[in-house]
Amino acid sequence: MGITQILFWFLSIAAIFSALMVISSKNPVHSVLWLIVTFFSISGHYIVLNAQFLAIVNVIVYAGAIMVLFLFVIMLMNLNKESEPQKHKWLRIAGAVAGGCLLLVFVAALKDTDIKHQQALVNTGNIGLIKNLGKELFTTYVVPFEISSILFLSAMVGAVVIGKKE
Amino acid sequence: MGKQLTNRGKEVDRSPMTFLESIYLWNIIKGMGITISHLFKKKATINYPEQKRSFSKVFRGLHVLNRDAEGRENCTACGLCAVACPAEAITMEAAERLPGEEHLYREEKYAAKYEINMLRCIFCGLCEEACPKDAIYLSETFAPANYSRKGFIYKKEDLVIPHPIHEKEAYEKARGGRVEINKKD
Amino acid sequence: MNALILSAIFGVILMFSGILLKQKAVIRNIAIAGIVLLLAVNILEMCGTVLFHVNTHGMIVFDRFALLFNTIAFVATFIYLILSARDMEKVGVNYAEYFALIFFILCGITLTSSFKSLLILFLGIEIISIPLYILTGSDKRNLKSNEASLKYFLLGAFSTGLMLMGIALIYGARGTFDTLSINMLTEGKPSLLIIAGMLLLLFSMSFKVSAAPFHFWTPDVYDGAPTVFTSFMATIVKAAVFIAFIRLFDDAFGVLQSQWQLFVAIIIVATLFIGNITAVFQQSVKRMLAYSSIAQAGFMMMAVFAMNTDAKEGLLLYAVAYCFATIGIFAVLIKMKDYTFDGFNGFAKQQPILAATTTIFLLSLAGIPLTAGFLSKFYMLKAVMITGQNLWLVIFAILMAAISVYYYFRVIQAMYFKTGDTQVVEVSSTFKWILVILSAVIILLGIYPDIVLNWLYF
Amino acid sequence: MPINYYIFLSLALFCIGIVGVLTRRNAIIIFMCIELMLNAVNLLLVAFSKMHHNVALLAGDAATTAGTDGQLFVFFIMVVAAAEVSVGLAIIVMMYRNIHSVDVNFLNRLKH
Amino acid sequence: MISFLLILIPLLTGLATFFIKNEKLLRLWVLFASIITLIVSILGLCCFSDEKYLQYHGEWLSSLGASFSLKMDPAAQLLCLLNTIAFPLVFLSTWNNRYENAKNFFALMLLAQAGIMGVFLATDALLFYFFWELALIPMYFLCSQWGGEKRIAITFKFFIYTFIGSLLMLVGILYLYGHTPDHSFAIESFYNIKLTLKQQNLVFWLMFIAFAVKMPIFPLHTWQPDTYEQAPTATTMILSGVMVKMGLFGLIRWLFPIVSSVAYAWGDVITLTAIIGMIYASLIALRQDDLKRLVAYSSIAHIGLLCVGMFTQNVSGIQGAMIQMFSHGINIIGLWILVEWIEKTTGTRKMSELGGLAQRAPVMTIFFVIIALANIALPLTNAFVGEFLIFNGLLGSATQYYFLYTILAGVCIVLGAAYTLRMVRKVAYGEVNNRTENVSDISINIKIALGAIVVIIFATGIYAQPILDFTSELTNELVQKFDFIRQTLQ
Amino acid sequence: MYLLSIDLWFLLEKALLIGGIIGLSFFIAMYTTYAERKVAAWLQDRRGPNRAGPFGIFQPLADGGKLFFKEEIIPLASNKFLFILGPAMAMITALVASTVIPWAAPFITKGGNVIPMQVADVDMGILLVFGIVSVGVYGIMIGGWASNNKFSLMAAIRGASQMVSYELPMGMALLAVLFMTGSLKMSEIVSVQVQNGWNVIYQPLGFIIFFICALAECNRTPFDLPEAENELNFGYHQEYSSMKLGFYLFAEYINMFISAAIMATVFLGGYDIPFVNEASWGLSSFWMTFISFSVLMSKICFFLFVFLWIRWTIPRFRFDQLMDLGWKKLIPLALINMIITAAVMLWLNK
Repeated sequence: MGITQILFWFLSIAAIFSALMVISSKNPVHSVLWLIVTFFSISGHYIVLNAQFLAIVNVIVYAGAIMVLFLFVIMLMNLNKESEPQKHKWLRIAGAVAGGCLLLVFVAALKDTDIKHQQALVNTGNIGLIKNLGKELFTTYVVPFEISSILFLSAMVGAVVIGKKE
Repeated sequence: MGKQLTNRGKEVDRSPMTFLESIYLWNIIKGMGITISHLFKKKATINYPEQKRSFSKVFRGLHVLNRDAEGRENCTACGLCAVACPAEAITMEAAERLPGEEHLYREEKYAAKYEINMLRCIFCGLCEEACPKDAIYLSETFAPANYSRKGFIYKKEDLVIPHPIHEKEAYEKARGGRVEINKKD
Repeated sequence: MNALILSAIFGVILMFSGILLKQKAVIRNIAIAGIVLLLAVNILEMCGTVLFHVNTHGMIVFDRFALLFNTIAFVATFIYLILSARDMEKVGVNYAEYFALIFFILCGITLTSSFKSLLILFLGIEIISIPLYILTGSDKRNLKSNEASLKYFLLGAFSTGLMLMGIALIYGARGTFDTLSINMLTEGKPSLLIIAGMLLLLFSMSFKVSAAPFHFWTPDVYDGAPTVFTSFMATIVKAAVFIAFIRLFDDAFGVLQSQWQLFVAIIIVATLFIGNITAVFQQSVKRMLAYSSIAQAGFMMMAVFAMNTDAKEGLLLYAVAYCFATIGIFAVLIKMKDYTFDGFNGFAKQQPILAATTTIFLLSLAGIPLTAGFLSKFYMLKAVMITGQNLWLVIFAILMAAISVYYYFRVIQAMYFKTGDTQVVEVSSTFKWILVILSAVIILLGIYPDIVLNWLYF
Repeated sequence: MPINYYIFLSLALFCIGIVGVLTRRNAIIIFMCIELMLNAVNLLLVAFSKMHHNVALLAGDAATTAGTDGQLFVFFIMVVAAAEVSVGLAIIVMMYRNIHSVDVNFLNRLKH
Repeated sequence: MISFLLILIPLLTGLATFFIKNEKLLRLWVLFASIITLIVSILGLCCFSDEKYLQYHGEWLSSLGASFSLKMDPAAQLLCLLNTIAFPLVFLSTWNNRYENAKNFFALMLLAQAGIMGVFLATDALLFYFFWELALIPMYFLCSQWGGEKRIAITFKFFIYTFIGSLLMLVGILYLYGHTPDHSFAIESFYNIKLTLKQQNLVFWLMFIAFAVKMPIFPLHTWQPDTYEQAPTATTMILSGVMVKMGLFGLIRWLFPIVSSVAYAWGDVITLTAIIGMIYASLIALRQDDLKRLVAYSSIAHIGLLCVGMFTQNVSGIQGAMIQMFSHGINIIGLWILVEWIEKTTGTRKMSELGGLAQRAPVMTIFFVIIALANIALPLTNAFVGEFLIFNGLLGSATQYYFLYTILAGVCIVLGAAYTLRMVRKVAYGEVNNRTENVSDISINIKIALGAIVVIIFATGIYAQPILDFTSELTNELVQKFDFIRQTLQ
Repeated sequence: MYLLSIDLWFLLEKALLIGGIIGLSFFIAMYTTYAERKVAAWLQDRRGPNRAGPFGIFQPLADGGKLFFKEEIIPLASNKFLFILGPAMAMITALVASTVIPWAAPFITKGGNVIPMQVADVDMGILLVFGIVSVGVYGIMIGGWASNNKFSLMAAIRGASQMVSYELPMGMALLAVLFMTGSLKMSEIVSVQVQNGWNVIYQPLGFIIFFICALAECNRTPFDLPEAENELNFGYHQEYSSMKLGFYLFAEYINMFISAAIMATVFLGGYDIPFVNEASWGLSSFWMTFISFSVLMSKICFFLFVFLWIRWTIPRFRFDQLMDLGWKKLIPLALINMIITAAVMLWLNK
């Protein structure tokens, strides 16, 4: 078991455990923090896959911006575990069972796909480097890139519309 | 008019900001220039316990009840100082000198009790001026800190200067530079 | 391409016009001018004049189908704006921003009608969705609007998640996002990955078009949103997503039709059933229209099911018929004080022209012949019929259409045959004229739809 | 690493996200679970991208850029997620201002 | 050309009517319009036997395989004539009636006429469906706006019934369209379709339900009495006089030629239901006190007979049915005119409250008796010809229970005579009561209308041969086709 | 450059480097506190601490000792775990950012091995710094929230919004530089500057923006809103005492140090000595490394001094002014700067 395997398993277990903690923590702030842990482990996976750019963007965008906003909002609202009413117990169990079943279905369906013998290249391969991605992004994908700016504009206008006091 | 210490006297400039002012950066740099210039100025502070500044000639410190050269108290409890005190900080009780006490008190009457409330005292020096006997004068020391308000009511024991003969060193120290003036009289 | 770029530019212009301009009329006129310009350049492009030459690397292809749909969407938006733009003032203070958002949505619509890459589909759908979340919640003091917005947002984001998972699985199987390449299967039975991905995409797209059983957000959202925006989102946007739907399943999964057809059929049946049956029990016209839009979605889904020339033509026609009629009804509905059926009592006495045009719109929605609604439904049925072996679906759809007559006619009955005091805001004569023209167009299309469809071929 | 591992890992994360959406009542947590789902998708895309890259390499094309599109897609997903979050949180805050709760059960009020 | 004109005139005049404000002018205008149509249709019947005048073909929805094709074959001509005769009669007889929003009322009437006309003329399935609905929609509005108290619910029931029926027909049409070799809606292509028995069964039921609702025959008739009762009488006249014929006509033109073998196979069952319906309707009619309902039920009984005639599928039966379609239309319009008049002058439709009108309104009574007798198919009246032929056909029909059927149908005729005469007795004879005391006789316009009806009744009753000749060719063609199929089946 | 290719020698080398940098960070941070007091005194015509040791140079040790031995108070109503996590995170994120800075010219051993004086010369270099900076908010937010005190919470929220807002213009200002260098690698950014001259010459506006943002990111005056005493008592670490407080304070100084180092690297040429070609001196590799290191340190010290200098010159902003400055002034300016740079670059490359 090489260091890559060890890292993989470590990060996977960390990701799944923290994801489970996200949905089971009573306190929303804890959920946020666990989610940050999840994001970091996913970033770790990216690094293992040598997708450096995505790894760092993941940290900046998700951990650094999105989750800060979440934390911000939760803190502003001062939500504690007391203030979050729980769903009915059976409802929660039903939800969990449904999700589990979904997972089972997925796994059963996809365990014998035609690509199951393929390997994902770890540690090597340079497509994840910023230079290659950048080149591709600003040549082939320049139109979607510009389009995403429209998306941002609309989100910006939207946030103003919603957030501005009248 | 010399250099003003504050800008209080200056009229406020309400003209609209120029472009240079409106970007602030220049003003900030000007301000920083001012502060950096202070880096090279002489320091206003001294290493206090080691170094001390001399008091001014007219500094008025803690009160002292004087003795004459033989060690007799000058105060006759005439009460003029108490009358003169604008803060009404001084109280006293007079007593007759008994036979055999001549070496203690210069006159027939003396202050049996003499108290100054240092919390009220404003160190104006009027008591000193009022005293006909040069019995009270303001020294060059501060009133030290104390834990209770009571501690600031200085009794006679606290105020009377040490004996010039028996405790010569302490006397000299307490006397400071002020006694010179006394001597002239 | 013309329309895509210009719509984005106009979105930005309108965004800033809110800061720079104070008069609402000017802003409104800019918006209307913008939509006219969009329409003009789009028609130019149909005639072969492309103003902006952009190499999209095959991700966006403006074929006739896309261009025609864009034209339809722009015309519908134009009508929508001249009918209802004034009423946006009542929603909130961000007047210019609403227009900006609408133009951004139009930009998304041009994308969803012309994508050849799943990436563009995803971006297009998001550009449509995000402004919609906001428009839904734009009536900030109204709790219903807030809740609708939140609900729409959470469920929309959830379905986006499903969609992305689908795209990821497809990417895993094919290694590309290009829809046409995805369709090129190697041999034998298709990979499980692609089937799973396709189903996830099917579910999420069904969600976006509010097909049952993914429809549950629709009534609440349509009901809660300010009526002006419900009008936009229930019509033009919905049609646009349908175009995306049919494009996706035609381009990317055409070969797999046998795999998904059953699912689509089930969705159609459920949608028609739930939409129509529930609409019958509504008391509010607005809510009824929400359910009816679900029901109409069921019909439009038949185009996806059949996936042949008739289906595509029919879907375009359906888009026109449905958009025009629904926009018209909503424009009238906005003027009403009371959204219940009883609110329409005696409407014909007070506003004969409004009542008459509304009747024509309702007849069109119900699919009564001589209206565009009939022909569009007819196209759908025909498209399914010629696939053969799906008679049961057609019969079911027909029965449901008959049920739909019940709730549409309730409005007509209230307007004409019942007496009451309808509270109506004063309407201008321009408004009436536009409604009359709109209903004339609907009838014209009901008699002679080729004036639209001929644009597809020449 | 075998691609199956990644598939199952991201499916597991995805399903955990779905379970969260189904079981929680706090709108913010639900939203977070949706973000978790998106991240699972991202991970899967990156793994697939590396897999396709590997396939192209094994096919003998040393200078291949196969798989780049997958990673770019992830980039776009992140972009969109960021935009979505800004809007979503604005909406949640707006609702909180009005009802002082982020409990999604309040949403049922719309059904009458 | 003629056929196109027949649709165009009522359509355009109808649309124009929406804009006429003056009441007097309005009535003159619609009467004028309807008479013009009548003249055109008579021209079409008598003067232009050349096909090129009777046919019309226009481009329409060619991408769908549809076209704007019209054709006047004899069956259609007869019904067009009925249609064009009916409307002037209706307008004339309701000359003095007051309607709110009269312009809308008459405009919708004319539009309905155009629709009905289109149904009779269309030779393109899609066009046929279009006109089918175009006839229905104005009727719906007419009934629910100007009808009786319970009009909204009742009319809606009527509408839903017919609409579901017509939608099923649409499915049938589409299904057939899917099987046409050249993907066309033209009737010729439909006639050329080769379907298996199973497919034929399907199409038969899909389309037959639509027609059956329209006629209506027994289990699907429940909308009819209520609607007739609640609708404004002018509309009721059109509904019962002309519109029900749409269903029967549909059988001849659209159903039998395409799926004749199953039509034949199901003939027994349908005949039986129709006869059951007849008996049932007649029995109910016997118990009715309300004039309108009585006429309505009598109509059900008559239509049942027509349906039976159609399904005999022999020359005699079908020809009888064709003539009877025409005759029944005329008769029942006459009855409605009278009922309307009675209701207006006495303020009631209840027979129990009426009586002695013969003393107060003798002219009316004469007309009443004649039309009532025509209704029970007394010889020398028009209905006799038709019913006789139908019975003849029934006896000669190929079903094994023909005798039973004939007897049952005969029972119905007897019952029909019973309730009709009961009606005449109750209304016209007996004591004059306070309701009928101050009644004066019918006005001139009604006299003209009823006079025309009576003329037609006798003319057809005495000399029906031209009509028989006229339709015989078509009927023979049809029957030959049936026979051919019957033989191939055996 | 693959992140996970690992061998033992490499590990040792990096471990040493990491240890060295952490030590250096602590040392600098400690003495920045001392310098802060000294500079403050000097600028105000005072003498500053001078009791502990000659010129008071043991003052930071004394301060540290005091913080260590003070009573540790954890508020009852607080969230214990998060209360402790807050300062820890602040400290960790402050330290991690130093990994990508090239501290000196590479050291070449006798055997010819090149040992870069940089923990990790990763491909996305400067982006990593951004990533870490953006995570740095959590320390403040968590600490402020966990204190369960409304002032702490307000300060934490202020701090977070301030840091999030100023990250934007900071990144955009940096982008203009990246246009010119064409790489995100810190080592390359430095080597480009060695060749072409310092970036501050080409990007004065970018530099100013970056500098202002760095002030805001470090919560330094005039942007020290999160700890504005007169409004928020003591800011987000109000409930903290003892070494946990020390961590917060320390983290601030380490942040200053790191941002000074980054500014020196990105804008002032890193370890480059201006106007001279040091390679021609023919010094041994050890000396070269040493000199370049000291050059960098002097640049850092200069920046640190400027930080302090500004603190004692400019008064604190109001919060709305702060946001105004960030969103309405700096971001447009940075954008303009970026666009102009891009245009010029395009024109030059044409």
